[in-house]
Amino acid sequence: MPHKPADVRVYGIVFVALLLLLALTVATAEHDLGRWNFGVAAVIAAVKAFLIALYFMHVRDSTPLIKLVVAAGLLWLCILFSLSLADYWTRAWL
Amino acid sequence: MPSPSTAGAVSNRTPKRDYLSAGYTVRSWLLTTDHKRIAILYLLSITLFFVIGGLAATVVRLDLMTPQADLVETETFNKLFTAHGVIMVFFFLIPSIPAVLGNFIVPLMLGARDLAFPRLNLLSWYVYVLGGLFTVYALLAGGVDTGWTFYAPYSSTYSNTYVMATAVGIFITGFSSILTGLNFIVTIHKMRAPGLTWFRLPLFIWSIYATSIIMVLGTPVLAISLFLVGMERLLGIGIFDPRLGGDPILFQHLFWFYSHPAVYIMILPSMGVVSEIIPCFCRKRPFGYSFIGFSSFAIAVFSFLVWGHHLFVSGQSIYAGMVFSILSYLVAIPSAVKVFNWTASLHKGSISFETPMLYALGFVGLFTMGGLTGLFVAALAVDVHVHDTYFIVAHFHYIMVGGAVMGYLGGIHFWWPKMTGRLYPEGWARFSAILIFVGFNLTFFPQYILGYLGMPRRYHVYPEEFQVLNVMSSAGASILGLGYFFPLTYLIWSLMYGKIASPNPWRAAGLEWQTTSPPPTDNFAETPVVVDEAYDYQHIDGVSPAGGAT
Amino acid sequence: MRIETAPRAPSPLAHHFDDIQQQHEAGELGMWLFLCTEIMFFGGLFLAYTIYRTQDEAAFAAASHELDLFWGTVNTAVLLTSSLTMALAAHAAESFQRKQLLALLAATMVLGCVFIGIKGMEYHHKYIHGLMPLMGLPFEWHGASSGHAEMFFDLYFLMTGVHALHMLIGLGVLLALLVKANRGGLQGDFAAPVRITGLYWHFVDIVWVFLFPLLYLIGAR
Amino acid sequence: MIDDGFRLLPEQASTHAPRVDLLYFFLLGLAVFFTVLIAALIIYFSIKYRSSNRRVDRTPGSGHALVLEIAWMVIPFLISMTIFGWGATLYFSAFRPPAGAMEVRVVAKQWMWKFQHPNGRREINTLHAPLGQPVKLTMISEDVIHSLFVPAFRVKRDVLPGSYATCWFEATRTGKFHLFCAEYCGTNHSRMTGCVVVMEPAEYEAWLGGGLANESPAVAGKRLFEELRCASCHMPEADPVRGPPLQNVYGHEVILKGGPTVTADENYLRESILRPGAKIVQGYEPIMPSFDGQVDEEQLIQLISYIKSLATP
Repeated sequence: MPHKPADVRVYGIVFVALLLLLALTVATAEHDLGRWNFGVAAVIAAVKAFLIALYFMHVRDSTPLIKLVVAAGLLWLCILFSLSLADYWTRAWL
Repeated sequence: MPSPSTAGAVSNRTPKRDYLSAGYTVRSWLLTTDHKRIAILYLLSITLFFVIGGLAATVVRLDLMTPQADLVETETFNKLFTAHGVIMVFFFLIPSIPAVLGNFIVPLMLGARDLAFPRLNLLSWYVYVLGGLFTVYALLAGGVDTGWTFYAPYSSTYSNTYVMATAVGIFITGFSSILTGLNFIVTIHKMRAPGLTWFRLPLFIWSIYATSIIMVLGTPVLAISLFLVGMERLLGIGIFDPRLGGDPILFQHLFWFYSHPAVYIMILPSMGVVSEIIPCFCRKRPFGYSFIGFSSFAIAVFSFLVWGHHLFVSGQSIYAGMVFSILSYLVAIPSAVKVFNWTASLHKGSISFETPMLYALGFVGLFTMGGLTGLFVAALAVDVHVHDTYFIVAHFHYIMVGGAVMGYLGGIHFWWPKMTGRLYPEGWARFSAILIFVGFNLTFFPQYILGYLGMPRRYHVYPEEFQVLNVMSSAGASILGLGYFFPLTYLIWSLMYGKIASPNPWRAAGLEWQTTSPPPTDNFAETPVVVDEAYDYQHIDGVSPAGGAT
Repeated sequence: MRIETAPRAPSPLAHHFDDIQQQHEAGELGMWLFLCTEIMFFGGLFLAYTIYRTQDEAAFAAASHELDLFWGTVNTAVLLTSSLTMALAAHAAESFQRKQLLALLAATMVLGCVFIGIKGMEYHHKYIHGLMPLMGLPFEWHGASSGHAEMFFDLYFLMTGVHALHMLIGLGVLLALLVKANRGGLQGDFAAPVRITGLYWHFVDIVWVFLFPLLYLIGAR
Repeated sequence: MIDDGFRLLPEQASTHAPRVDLLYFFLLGLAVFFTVLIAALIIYFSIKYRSSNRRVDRTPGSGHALVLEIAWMVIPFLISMTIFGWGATLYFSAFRPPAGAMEVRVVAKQWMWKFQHPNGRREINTLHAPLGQPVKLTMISEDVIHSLFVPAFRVKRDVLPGSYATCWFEATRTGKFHLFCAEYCGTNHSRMTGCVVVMEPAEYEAWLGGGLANESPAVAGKRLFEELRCASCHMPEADPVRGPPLQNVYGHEVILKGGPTVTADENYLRESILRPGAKIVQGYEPIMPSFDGQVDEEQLIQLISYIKSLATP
C-alpha cells in the first residue's frame, strides 16, 4: 500500500532506539540475574522486533487486513509452540 | 443476470478468440501467464502423477492378494507404497482441485481477468514440475522406502534409499503450494468484481480461501521438518538423533503440524466443489449458505489444533494426547454442519442426476463414512488399537479418495464444458461414476474390518487369516481402477468428438458461466457487475421456465 | 496471449489490475503472506531450540559462552543499520531521489555483505576450535555434558545458516534492484519492488534480533 | 494356537480388550445410525424432489433455519464430548500400569523383539506371560522407532530409541496371540512379528525356572555397578561424597540445582548416566563423566534395575 511519505526523522529515532536496546541487552547479559536473564533478553528482543515491524515495515500505517495477516502469523506460531510444548512439559507426569 | 441457456453451438464457434486458440505453439503454452492455460498445464501434470501413483497402488494391491511375498521383493514393496503415498499426497491430491479447478475457476468466479500474480502462478507450475522431477528421479534411481511420513530416525539415519532426492522434491513442491495459496488469498481479497461482496461469493471461493490459509501457514512447517531430515543426512546435524539427546517425536510434531491440515487442503476444495454442484442440480440456493461458508473457515483453523492425534501411541505425554483428542472433536462439528446442510439443500429442490451430481452425492455419503470413522480414531483408547493398522488406511482413503477424488472428478465433469468447450458423453460418465463408487467401497470397506482385527499397515507379509479381506479389497481395487480408466478415455475422446458446449450448459449461476465456453483470454468482454446473491436459481429458472436441467 | 497493437509508454499498471492502488495493495499483501510462511518456517527451528534448551539449560549456557559476543553484537548493529538504509532507500525511491536510492541500496548491500563476512569469520573460528559438529568433523567439547552442547552447535549452525541463506537471497534481490534503479527505474509509482523487498529485508533482520540473544546471551557471561 | 479362522472382530484376551470393544460398539452404532440417516435422507429427497416429479410442493423456505443449525452443532458436540471422556478414561488406564505389576524388559531392534523376564530369563520374538497378573513392559529401541502391538489385548505403544516407553496388560485367556511391530521400521517391518503365549501362573513359573542359568537384571546391574566403579562416588560410605547416594532415589522426588524438582523415573536415571550434566542434584558438582557409548541398552536396563532395587517402593 502506498503509505504517506515516510518521515525520515522517525527512522532515525527508531534506529537510535534499536541501538540503545542492543547495548542494554548486552549489558544485562554481563550480570547474573538468575532466571531473569532470559526473560529480559526476550522482552528486549520483542521490543526491537516490534519497533522494526511498526516503523520500518510500516505496520503502524497499514490497512487492517495487513495487521490481521501479521497477527495471524504470530497466532499460528503460538499454536505451534503451545501445543508442542504442552507435550514436552507434561511428558514426565504419569 | 443474463442466463444464456440456449445451446449455443453456433454462437460459440465463430470467433476463435478463446484462450485455447490464443496460440498453438509449445512456447505459447510454456510461457503463458493465463491462469486458464496454467490450469491445463497442471491438469496434464497431475494426471500423469495420478497414473504413476495409481500403478504403484495396483502392484501393492496385487501383491497383497496373498499373505506371502510372492510378487515383488519386500524392499520393492516398501518402495512402492512409499511412492504411492508421496505421489498421491504431494503431487496429486494437494494440487488437484486448487491448482487445476481453482486456477481455472477462481478468477472467473470473481469476475477478474487473472489471478493477482500471473507470473508467480506460472512459476508455481514450474516449481511443481521441478519438485516432481526430483521425485521421479528418486523413483527411477532406486526409490525410497520410508513411507510418505519420513519418520526419523529411520529416514534421517537408517534408510539407505533416495530419501534426499525425494525430500528435496517435496520441499520444492511445497513452494508451489505456498505460492498458489498466496496467489488465491490476494486474488480473493483484491480482485473481486464490483458488487461481489463476501456473502455473495460462491462457496467454492470460501473453501479455496480456507484451503489457501492452510497452504500458506502449514506448508513451511513441512518444509522445515524435511529440511532438518535432509540436514541430518547431508551434514550430520542431529536434531532428531537420539544419540545426541535429540527427540524423534519432535519430527512427528513438525510433520503432522502440516500433514494433518494437509488432509483439509485435500478435502476442503472438494467440499467447495460439492457446494457448487448440489445447488445447480437442485435448482435452488444451498441450505445455510453462511454456515457452509463459515464452517470452511472453522475447519481450516481447527485443523491446526489437532495434529497430536497422530501421536497417541508415540510416547507423547498422555495429557497432551487428551488435549489433542478433545480438540479433534471440534473438527467434527463444522464437518457435521456441512453434511447436514448439503442434505437439507436437497429438500424442496428439483433434482436431476447428471454425472457431477452423482459424484457430489457419492461424496456426501463417503465423506460421512470417513468423517464418522474419524470419531473412532480420535477416541483415545480405540485409536491405540487401530493406530497404524488398516483401519487408518481405510479411514483416510474414505476422506482422500472417497472425498477429495470424488469431488475432483465431480468438478472436472461440472466445469469440463467450460474448460474445453466440449460436452463429455453423459452415459459413459454416469456409468463410471457408479463404478467408482462401488469399486471404492469394495476396496476400502474391508480394510476397516482388517484394521480392527489388527492387521498393521505397510505389511508385506501378513498372517493367513487376513487373506479373505485382502482379496476382497484387491478385487474392489480392480473395479476402482477400471472406473478411473473410463473418464481418462472418454474425456480425451470428448476433446475431439464431444458435442460443442454452450456457455452455460447446466444453466448454472456464477460468473464463470456468463462468459463463453471456453472463455476468452481476458475472461470477460467487460468486467461484470454483480447485483444478485449467489445461487440465484429461482431467478435463472424464472427467466427460462423449462424446469429441470436436462 | 494478449497482443498489444498500439505501442504504449511503460506503465506501472499490469493489465489485469484496475488501478495502481489495487496493484500495490496486492503486492504488499502477497509479501506479508509470504512473511507469514517465513515465520512458520523459522518457527520450527525456534521450537526445536526451545525444547532442547529447556532440557539442558546448563549445557546450552556453557556452549553459548564459546560464541564471540563482541562480533555477535557488532553483527547485530550492522544488520540494524542495514535495515535503516533499506527503509531510507524505499523512501528515496518513492520521492524520486535516484542518487540517494542508488547510494542507499548499495549501502544496504555492503552492510549485508559485512554481516555475512563476519558470520563467515565466526564459522571459521568454530571450525579451528573443533566446535563445528558437521559432516563428521570432530567435536572437541571439554565441558560437563556433551550431548546437548553438540545439539547447541547443531542448532547454532542451522539457525544462523538458514538466516544467512535468507540474507544471500536478499542480497541477490537487492542487486537486481540496484541494476534496475541504475537504469532509472523504481521511482515514484514504480517504487513498489523496493518497498516490498524492504519488507523481506526487515523481516530477516527481525529473525536475527531474536537469534542474537537466544544464541549469544544464555546465562550470565 | 492362534485362531486363524475368518472373523470380524479380534479375540478379547485382556482385561482392557472388552472395555475398548464396548466403546467401539458404541461408536459403531453411532456411525451406522448417522450413515443410515444421511443415506436415507439423500435417497428420500432424491426420489421425492426429482426434477420430473412436478406434483411436489416446492415453495421455497427461508433457506436457513437457525434452530436446526444450532441443533446440528450442539448435538454432535455433546456426543463427541461423551466419546472423548470415555476414550480418555480408558486411555489413561491403558498407559498407567497398576502398582506391583510384573516387569518385563523389552529391547527392540531391526527386526526382532528381545524380552527379559524379572528373573533374567530371556527370549526372542515370543513373550510368555502369566494369566491374570498385570505385566508391565518397559521398552526401548536400539535403532529406529518400533511399536509393540498385541491386537488381542488392544495394546499398542511405540518403542523409541533414546527413552523408555511403558505399557501394560493383564491377560484373561490362555493361548497364543499375535504380536506385531506396528510402526514402519524398514525392510523387514512386516516380519518383525512374534507371539504372546499366555499360561496358567503355575505353568509360567515352571517355564521361568527352565532354560539356562539366569541372572536377574538387578543382580547383573549390581555387578556392572561395581565394574564401572560407580560406588566410589555414589555410595554413602564413599569418601568424600562426590555423587548423590542412590538408596531410595528411584520413584522419589529429587531436588535439582537451583530449586526445581524431578521425579526419578527410568528416563531420568538413563539421562543421568548418559548425560550427567543435564540435571545436577542440589549440593553436588557436575563432575560425573558420561557413560554414553560405554554401556549398551541392555546394560543400561541392568544398571537402572539395580538402582530401582535399592529403593523401597
